[in-house]
Amino acid sequence: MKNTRGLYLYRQMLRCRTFEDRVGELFVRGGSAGSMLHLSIGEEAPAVGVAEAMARGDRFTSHHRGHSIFLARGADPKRMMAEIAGAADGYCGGKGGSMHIAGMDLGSLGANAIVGGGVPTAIGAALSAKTLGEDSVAVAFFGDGAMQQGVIYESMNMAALWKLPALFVCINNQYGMGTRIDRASARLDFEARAETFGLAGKRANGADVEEVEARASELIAGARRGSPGFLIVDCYRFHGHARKDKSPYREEAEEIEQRALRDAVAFQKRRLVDHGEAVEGDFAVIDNEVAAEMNAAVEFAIAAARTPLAALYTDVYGPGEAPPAPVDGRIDAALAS
Amino acid sequence: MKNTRGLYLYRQMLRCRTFEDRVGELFVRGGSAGSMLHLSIGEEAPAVGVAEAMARGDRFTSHHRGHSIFLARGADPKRMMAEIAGAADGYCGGKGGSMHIAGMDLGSLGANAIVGGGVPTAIGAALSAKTLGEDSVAVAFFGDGAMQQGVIYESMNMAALWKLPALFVCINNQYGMGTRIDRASARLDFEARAETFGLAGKRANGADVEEVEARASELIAGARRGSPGFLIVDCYRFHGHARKDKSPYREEAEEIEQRALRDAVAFQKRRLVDHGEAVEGDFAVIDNEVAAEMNAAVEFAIAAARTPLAALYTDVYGPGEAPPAPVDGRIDAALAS
Amino acid sequence: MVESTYRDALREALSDAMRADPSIVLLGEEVGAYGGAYAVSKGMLAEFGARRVIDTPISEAGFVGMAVGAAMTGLRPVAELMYVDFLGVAMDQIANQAAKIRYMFGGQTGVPMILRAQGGTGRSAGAQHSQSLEAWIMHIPGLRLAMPGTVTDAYLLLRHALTLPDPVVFLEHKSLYARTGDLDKSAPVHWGKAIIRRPGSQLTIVSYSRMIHFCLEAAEQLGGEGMDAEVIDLRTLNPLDRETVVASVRKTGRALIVSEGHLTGGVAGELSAVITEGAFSYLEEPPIRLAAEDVPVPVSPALEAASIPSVERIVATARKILRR
Amino acid sequence: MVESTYRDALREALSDAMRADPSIVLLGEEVGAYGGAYAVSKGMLAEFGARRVIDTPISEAGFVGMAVGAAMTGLRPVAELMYVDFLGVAMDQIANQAAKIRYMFGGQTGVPMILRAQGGTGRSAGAQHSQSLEAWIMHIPGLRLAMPGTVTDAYLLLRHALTLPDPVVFLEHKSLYARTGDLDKSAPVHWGKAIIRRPGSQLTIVSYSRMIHFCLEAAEQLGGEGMDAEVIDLRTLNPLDRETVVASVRKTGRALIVSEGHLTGGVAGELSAVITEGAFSYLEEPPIRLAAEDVPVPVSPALEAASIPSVERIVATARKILRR
Ligand SMILES: Cc1ncc(C[n+]2csc(CCOP(=O)(O)OP(=O)(O)O)c2C)c(N)n1
Ligand SMILES: Cc1ncc(C[n+]2csc(CCOP(=O)(O)OP(=O)(O)O)c2C)c(N)n1
Ligand SMILES: [Mg+2]
Ligand SMILES: [Mg+2]
Repeated sequence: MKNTRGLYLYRQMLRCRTFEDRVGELFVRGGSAGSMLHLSIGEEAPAVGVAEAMARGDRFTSHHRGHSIFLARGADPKRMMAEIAGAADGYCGGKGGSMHIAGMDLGSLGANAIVGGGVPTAIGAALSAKTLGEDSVAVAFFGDGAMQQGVIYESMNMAALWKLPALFVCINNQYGMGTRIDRASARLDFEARAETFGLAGKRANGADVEEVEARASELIAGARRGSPGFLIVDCYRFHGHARKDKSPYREEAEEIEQRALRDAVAFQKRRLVDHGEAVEGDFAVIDNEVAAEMNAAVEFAIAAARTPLAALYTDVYGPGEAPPAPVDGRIDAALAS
Repeated sequence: MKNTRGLYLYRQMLRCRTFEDRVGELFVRGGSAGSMLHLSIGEEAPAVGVAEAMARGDRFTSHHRGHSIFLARGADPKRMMAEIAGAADGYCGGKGGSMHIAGMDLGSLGANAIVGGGVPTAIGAALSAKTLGEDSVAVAFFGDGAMQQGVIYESMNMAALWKLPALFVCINNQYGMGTRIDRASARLDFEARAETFGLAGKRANGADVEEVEARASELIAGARRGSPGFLIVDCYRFHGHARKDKSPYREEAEEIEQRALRDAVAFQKRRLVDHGEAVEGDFAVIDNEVAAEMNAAVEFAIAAARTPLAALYTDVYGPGEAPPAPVDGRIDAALAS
Repeated sequence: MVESTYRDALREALSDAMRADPSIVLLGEEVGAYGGAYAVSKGMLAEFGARRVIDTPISEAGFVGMAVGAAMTGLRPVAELMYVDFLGVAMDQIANQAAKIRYMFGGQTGVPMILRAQGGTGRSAGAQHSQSLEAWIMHIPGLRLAMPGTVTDAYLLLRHALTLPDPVVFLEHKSLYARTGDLDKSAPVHWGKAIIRRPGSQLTIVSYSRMIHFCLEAAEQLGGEGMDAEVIDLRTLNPLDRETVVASVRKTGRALIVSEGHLTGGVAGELSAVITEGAFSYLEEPPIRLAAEDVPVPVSPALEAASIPSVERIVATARKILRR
Repeated sequence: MVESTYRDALREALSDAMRADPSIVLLGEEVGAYGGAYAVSKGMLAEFGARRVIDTPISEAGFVGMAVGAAMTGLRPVAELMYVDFLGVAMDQIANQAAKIRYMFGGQTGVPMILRAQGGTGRSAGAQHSQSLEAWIMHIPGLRLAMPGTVTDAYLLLRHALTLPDPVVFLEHKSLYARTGDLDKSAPVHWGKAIIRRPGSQLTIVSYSRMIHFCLEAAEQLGGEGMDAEVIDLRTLNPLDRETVVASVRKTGRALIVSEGHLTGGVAGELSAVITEGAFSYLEEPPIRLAAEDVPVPVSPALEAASIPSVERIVATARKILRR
């Protein structure tokens, strides 16, 4: 099998999709911390395409549906899965969970459970880069629903006003929970809107990872030169909002049609076959490797050490600072007063 | 003297300007409640032009610089001035002050001291009108600086999405405190931006009250039919941000030039003379009448009864609800326990 | 009297009120087609239509602010914040606008709206979806604050809130929605009055919302051990029924306050002060606060549970207070 | 030791720190060309340039959120909210982001930023520009909270805050800016420790920020009447120096807590609870809370003044506590 870039992109997207599939398995096996698991199946192209357009040292924030993005930026699926399990070996020691996976050494300033909440964080990182003279771009990933949160526009304006090395990436999976985008927004040409805030706006087909990467590369190059950008990537949320949501608010016919139309993994596979870059057997090899990797992640998470109770009080404040006084100790003291 | 519409507009704008001048006098005479007095001199055209385009039963919210707007919608300058004095005879019984004058019977849902804060209030009034089948348009007045508050965009989107009878009026006096608009926003074509949220956007020359009225009338007619609008009116803040601010952050030359360019009162006067609608002597009559009216407002405010201390506890909750327990009474009870 | 879930009781309250009062509208994220993130408004879109059950964009500041304006102009909006944690983005509209408008405007108008939200732990939903932020609201004059713990109260308090002249923040608990209990729609509301859920003579346990059930269970256990605790459910934090709490502590001489909010600066501190002020010379022990740890809510299920009071710790604390 | 205003001391703290630490940047509305709405950063743009003294648009959620991100990536931002009342629009970024990031992310990073704001009454600035919202902040784990009352503390606490690993909310008082006093830059900081501003034996008065001066004046008057009050300035509310407060009340047996925030659900309630918990068997009287009325701040100067504690009422309340 050739080791082409196209195959690499395929593999990365498949890793994302398989990871998410295994998150579902973790849940079914009772291994996840709670059920607020937002799977990014269908959003592999924005994750991998933009991740590939980023350079080492670039930073990003993401949202409640951010697993694929972090994975595409190099995260260890074992530690991600362990975090989703709320285990000690997770990226956040089991205190953050699915919606708050972060990894500073990989430039991940964290996933965020407040819609739009992580966007200014990324722009603040861009401010740091510019102020400190670092060659680092910051990318804010968020969903189409976040386009209705005001803080996004405040952030766009400041990024443009101060010519920050920043990219806004709107992963348009066409839904915010049960609300299709046209029931949430009067106008849908968000890239044009972003232009009126002074950003360079582009749109990419979320079924085509190479197109996403190309558009993201152009915008990131501009951002690096002080012309921040906005990229909207059209995708489809293949499954429910969270693991347990069965999407009764939309037609199955729509789901079938859209999944066929917007499956970036299948699209890339077809392209590779059409271009003669790979044959069916090649995919089987990759599929098996990826499946093994992600199965191992699930087993790792299930076997991982639970977060010790003592961790309850750590990391509220920084190193050297006293931890908060436990409530029971305060009660004992009061009764001794 | 003829009683033309042009003269009426002149008189109304002069009333606004003179009122604000007398607010300054009230302050100098020590009669105002505090010094956070934001004068709208230079913004008479958006106040009078939009007010005239509104109909009885239409509603509005305004901002910290809202005196002229309410006056133009028919407020009693005596009661306005009394409110600015923090006196019992004021519109809000002396509890609101300059930044919170309101008058429900005139459709004034209140001035607001949070930049952008009153905008969704107006859009909510538009929702009421639509839901209840009332023929009432709601207008949100705010400054150019408020264009950087996210809640404005949230409001625009919902107004457009739900086709509410609403008009957004941005009074662009070119400054937010000491920050000229181009230091606050990367792009200044706000009417184009508003279009990308689904509003009908227009711009008017704030020196020309008739132009403002015409644009506002068009947009309000559209709003009444369910096509909400956005109007930006270009003006200049003639004086400092608040009564005591001497604007050291801008050149006097700029002030002189801009005041000459953007004086809607002078512009209207010239127009009337040019069109032969009035002669100098006519203006003297109007000027005297207006001066007398506004002088009386100041004297009224100074002579007005102070708000009684008992009012401290009233109107926290609605009719029939118990007022909050005074602190001193609670202390006495505790010491008797 | 029928059996109902807390969730269904809330829906009944909204539906009964909307049938009776055409000015009531619901608005919020997913309240319509989705039926509410916690299914409280399920089916209501079908009954009341999109004019009265309004799905909003993800714009909390905007739609809460619109509810304020709508409440000033003839509607009685019920705005839903999906999680109380999202107060962070809408607090201006609640605390600076809704709460103050009547006062600032000298009584010219009121803001008869409801802000529904749910809070608390129990789903491993993490630090930004598990908070108990009632203390923020309780501190702001002008805002009523209801926190029903029982099925009947879910109904009664919500219906009564829908008749009040002022903004009511109505906080549900995410771990109570599926709870079942008797629903007595015709019970007297006694808005602003605490209810003694279990009479007792030796210790007063004061709580509200979900913790009431923890307290009742603990009181049962304590009873089995010969300790007689009175359990008071505050039901509303504004109005706050200081009298009932104080009278009970004057009787028992001991108070245990149980809250799922953080200890420091929380509702438990206010209650402690109220008790000491009202029953000082009757107190055998200082009022004791058993509240959430002063740490963000961790996602790990074990840590999450350890961060808030448990039945066991209520029992253990009561034993300590009673020196047993 | 030199004489300085509170305002100038703050500016000195910022300037000295910025000279020593190139990672510090200021950002906020009007902090640059205008010199700050209350002139705290006057002249700093000229010294430090626009790269480090950044005028922002009127976008509090946005720029406070940017400060969070900047603090995670090498800068130490000082974000200024012009009025603490504007927390309403920025609370998510403070309470859900800045406060929780270290914990949620398992200690991988911190958010070493400062949020400066000013609060309180004294200017007839009305209900949306006169609040004292420290209780909101005190309730959220992860946020430090400093409230200097004196000129030297304005300097010391701000400089120390600029060395800490965690977000600090630094609340100034609008009526203190012009106040003059000794500035001793080399005094030990004693961060997190309360200071006994006036020793006394019969009554402990606990306060912070501007109210400290009201309390000291009252204590003087009380002294003249033969009543000996100890006045404790908390200086920071997180960390909260419970030990100093409790030790004092164990000595005096009586406590008066004075706060400009609303009574209900406020800081005074927390302090009352802390005192009762720490000094229960020493208390001759219940700790007494003299705080702002539970009403929005009215604009009328007379009503505004009546809505908060005054020297006269502190004296009167002390007399009552001492049964004189
Ligand atoms: C401020 C805020 N409001 C509401 C929510 C609840 N919520 C979580 S995800 C979501 C939908 C978000 O839609 P979108 O931004 O398109 O992201 P997607 O889920 O489609 O990836 C909502 C409403 C939230 N987490 N934060
Ligand atoms: C949320 C909020 N942020 C900041 C302020 C302080 N402030 C009051 S007016 C003002 C400038 C507003 O500019 P603009 O909207 O253009 O109105 P103008 O004063 O020019 O009429 C600022 C920053 C405020 N009142 N509210
Ligand atoms: Mg989406
Ligand atoms: Mg302006």
